[in-house]
Amino acid sequence: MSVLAALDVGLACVVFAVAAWTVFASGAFAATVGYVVYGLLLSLVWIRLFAVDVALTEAAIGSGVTGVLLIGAAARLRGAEATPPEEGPSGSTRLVAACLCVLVAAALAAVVLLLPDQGPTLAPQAMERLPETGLGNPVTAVLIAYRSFDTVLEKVVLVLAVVGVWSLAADRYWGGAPGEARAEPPEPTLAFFAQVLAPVGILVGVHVFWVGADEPGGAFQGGAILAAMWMILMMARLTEAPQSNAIRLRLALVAGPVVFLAAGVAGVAVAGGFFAYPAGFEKPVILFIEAFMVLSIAVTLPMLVAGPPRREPRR
Amino acid sequence: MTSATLAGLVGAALVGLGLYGVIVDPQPLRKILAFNLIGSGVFLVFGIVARKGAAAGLQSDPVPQAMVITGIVVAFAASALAVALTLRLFEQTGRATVRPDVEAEAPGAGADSE
Amino acid sequence: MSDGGSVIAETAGGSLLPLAVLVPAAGMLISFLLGGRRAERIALGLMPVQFGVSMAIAGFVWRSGEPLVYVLGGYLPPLGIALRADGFSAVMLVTASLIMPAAGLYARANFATPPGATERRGPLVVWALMQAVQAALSLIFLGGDLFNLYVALELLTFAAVPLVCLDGSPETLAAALRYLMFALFGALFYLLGAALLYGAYGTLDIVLLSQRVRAEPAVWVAAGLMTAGLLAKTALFPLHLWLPPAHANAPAAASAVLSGLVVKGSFFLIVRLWFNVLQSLPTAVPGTVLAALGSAAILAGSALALRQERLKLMIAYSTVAQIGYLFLMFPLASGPWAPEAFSGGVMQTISHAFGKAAMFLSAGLIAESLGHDQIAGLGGAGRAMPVTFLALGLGGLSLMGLPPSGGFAAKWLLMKASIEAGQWVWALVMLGGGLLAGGYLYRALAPALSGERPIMKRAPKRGSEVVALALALAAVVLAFAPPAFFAFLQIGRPAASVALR
Amino acid sequence: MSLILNVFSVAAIGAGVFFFLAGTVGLLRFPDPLSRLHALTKADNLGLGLIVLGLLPRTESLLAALMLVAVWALVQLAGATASQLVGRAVRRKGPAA
Repeated sequence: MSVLAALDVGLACVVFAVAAWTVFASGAFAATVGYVVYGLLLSLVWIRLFAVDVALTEAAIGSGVTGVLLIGAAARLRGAEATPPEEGPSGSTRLVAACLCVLVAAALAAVVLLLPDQGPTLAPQAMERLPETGLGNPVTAVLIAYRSFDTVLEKVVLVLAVVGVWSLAADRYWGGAPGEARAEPPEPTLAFFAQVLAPVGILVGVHVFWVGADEPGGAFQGGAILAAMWMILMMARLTEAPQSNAIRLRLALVAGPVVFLAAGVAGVAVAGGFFAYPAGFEKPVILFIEAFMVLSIAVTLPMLVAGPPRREPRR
Repeated sequence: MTSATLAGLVGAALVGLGLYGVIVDPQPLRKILAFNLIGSGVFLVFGIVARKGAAAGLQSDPVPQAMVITGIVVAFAASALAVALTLRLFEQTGRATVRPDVEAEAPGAGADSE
Repeated sequence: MSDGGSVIAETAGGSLLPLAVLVPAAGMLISFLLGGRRAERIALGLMPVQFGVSMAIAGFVWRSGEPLVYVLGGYLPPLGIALRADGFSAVMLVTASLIMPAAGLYARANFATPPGATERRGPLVVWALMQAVQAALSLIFLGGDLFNLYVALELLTFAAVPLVCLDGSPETLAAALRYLMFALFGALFYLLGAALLYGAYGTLDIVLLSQRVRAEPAVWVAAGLMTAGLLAKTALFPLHLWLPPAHANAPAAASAVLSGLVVKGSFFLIVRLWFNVLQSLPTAVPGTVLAALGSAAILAGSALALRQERLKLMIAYSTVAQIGYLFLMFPLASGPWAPEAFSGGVMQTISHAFGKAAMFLSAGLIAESLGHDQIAGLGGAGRAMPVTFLALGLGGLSLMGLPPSGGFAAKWLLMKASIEAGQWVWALVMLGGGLLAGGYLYRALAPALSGERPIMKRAPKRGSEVVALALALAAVVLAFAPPAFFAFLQIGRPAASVALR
Repeated sequence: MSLILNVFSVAAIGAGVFFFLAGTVGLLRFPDPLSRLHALTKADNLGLGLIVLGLLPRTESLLAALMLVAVWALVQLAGATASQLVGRAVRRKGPAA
């Protein structure tokens, strides 16, 4: 037990040290790499908190996909690296900011220490109603049944984010594909890697989604893995990024929230209320909705990483 | 001190650290990183709340866990939008900063664009 | 009122509540899917539906005299999520469902897609995001769960930020990025407070929390974090820096929505937080702090508005000032004058929404017609485009608090309450703010009415002028709100506990 | 039997951890990118391999054991690809990069 405690303390220190590195490192690129490491370490903390679903999400999205996004941005911003020193705030501003931040952190730490060891919980209620959802994983039940309204709106947020990112395109590129057209040939090593990895990754992604009904995993984590596979295929240029005006792309982007919304409204007719599931058919309906959510996540995340359209549309 | 409380203290420290980065660092990309630090600190606070709600045979209250999963996805979407804005700004101006004194007072601005 | 008892499952008309969110959300998704001209048709076609749903909700609240409740999926809080509509929610819903179509009709002039044309960037983004703003606002007004409201806040951010930088110029991009940063800060701190509340009480349902919350350290820290976050999103002084460039450089229709409605969303949540969730806390000190910041906002915002050279920036700074008035209701929240103060605050919220939307639309018309919006170059423009300037002036009445206007009714109620409460200083601030508002409006309007002949690029569009004027008239008509309207605003206001303080 | 397996697990995992440690030290201390890569791939390859080997006797099902081996194989694949790409970038831009 004490070994574990020592490991916990060590992990906490390393997490904090790497986080400090991302704030204080001199180069933006180095800081970004530090952030990716930080995200992976953080998923270990989540495992120590017995939140495996969160650990998977943090590793796949918080560290993985976000990492690709930020490293790509850092690489493109390298020209802006040399920020003149006078742009930074003055020493006194830094001091005031530091005091403020220490104050906030201290207040928060005090509250954390004051929280009772056995806190209030909804775990019993969540377990009590778990059988009627037909699911075995209570986290999935919260996401897709008890608090499905949060989840469906969060899917809408993802679609909005795509609209927002695309809105930054130049007018002439609207409808075109994201990413610049590149002339150099694809990297053979990367292409080989993608060819070998993608089938395995797709299998893993579908597996993580499928077991998510009863074990740690689910639509977000599985979808993120599928998204990563698509991103690798695009990076290896085995497949082209789709045009942003392609109806099939848009269909895939909105399928998750639209099917979820439609099922929620259909609940009025078949189950007596918005977002209620018909008795006896809960699990198949939930898996049906989740399948579309996986599709949408798998398409949305790469589109958000790819950025606004940067090529003229082919008509 | 339990490992949950420890994680909570790390969360508190991360919020402070991230807030410092957000206020002090002039580069938007570094600010985005710092926002993500605050975000993960907030999620860790949810995490200890979940862990302290272990009951009914569960090691951790599933409701805050689900909220964190939702939060991580939203945080990614926010990062994506912020990165896209930063890159577009950099493309157009060759610099990337959101200094408050660079006021938007371009001549002729204000008319609707098409 | 559901204060005393446990959670109510559903009231008559409750099933309208999810519709108010789902209709615009589905509209946004379908608009994005189909794209082009169909996006515009869907957006405009659903606006009357939204108005109908909002009016029906208001009707049910009116008839029952009680808040409407709907529990989603049959999962009662604390496990599940409830939506609730009280008088304030209903009024805000109706306000939003009136201003959105006005902005939509105005936007049609600039963002129409001709038949047969391929999809263009501006129109698709505008029509999709306008519906998203509507969905986010509906959820904010109806949400009964603090985490669900976090999702609503993020929804609002993602809908509003891209509207700011629609023209893609560097200054709007910088403004949008700064807006996004403040919004992210706000949402994260709000979420952090919610985490602490869940840790202390095991629920995020507003009614359940309001029964359980006690004055203890975790609650104070949570309240401080959430309020700070929401203030950043509401742009209360000194966290207002992002607002003027963002609101002043967006397309006029978007500015009207951003300034009139979007900042009211996070303000609404501050009211929810302090009047509902934290109703059992002593509010004298935090209320005074909020009102002091509000006073500073009134004076600083008005003074800055006086110094602006561009009309749209002046109007944006006046938003900073008018937001300040909203916070004067907080120190007056307990005592016999509380209903008056609450009505005044709500009245200020809606009259500013109408008045400011009218002013931004007018300013947009002026900028289009003259090719610029420099105040120094407005000479004689009032004669060339009288309807536009009439809308601008009538909207301005509310800012100054002159009768007849909703702004007058609001400031009168707030002033009465603060005098009854013996808190004179707020009344003085309001008088000063009104004088300053008169100053900056005079500075813009007086030269416009001179005999100069302005150089007009083109005449303002008649339809757009009518829209702006209708909004301005709505702000005026609010002055004649009957007592029954104020009684309606009080429905669901947790008054029972106020007497305990 | 279980004692032998436990000793085997501890020994294999201990050796794996040692390789990770050595690889990390190499990553930090070696002078140029190529030798750093060398250190890193040792950690990936041998370190992770030994840890997986040590964990194999402790798995509850054949599927779990297969998954562990798959993790190792995928890391091999990713590590080899990444080293190739980094190596090529070094050659293109010169060792100073």
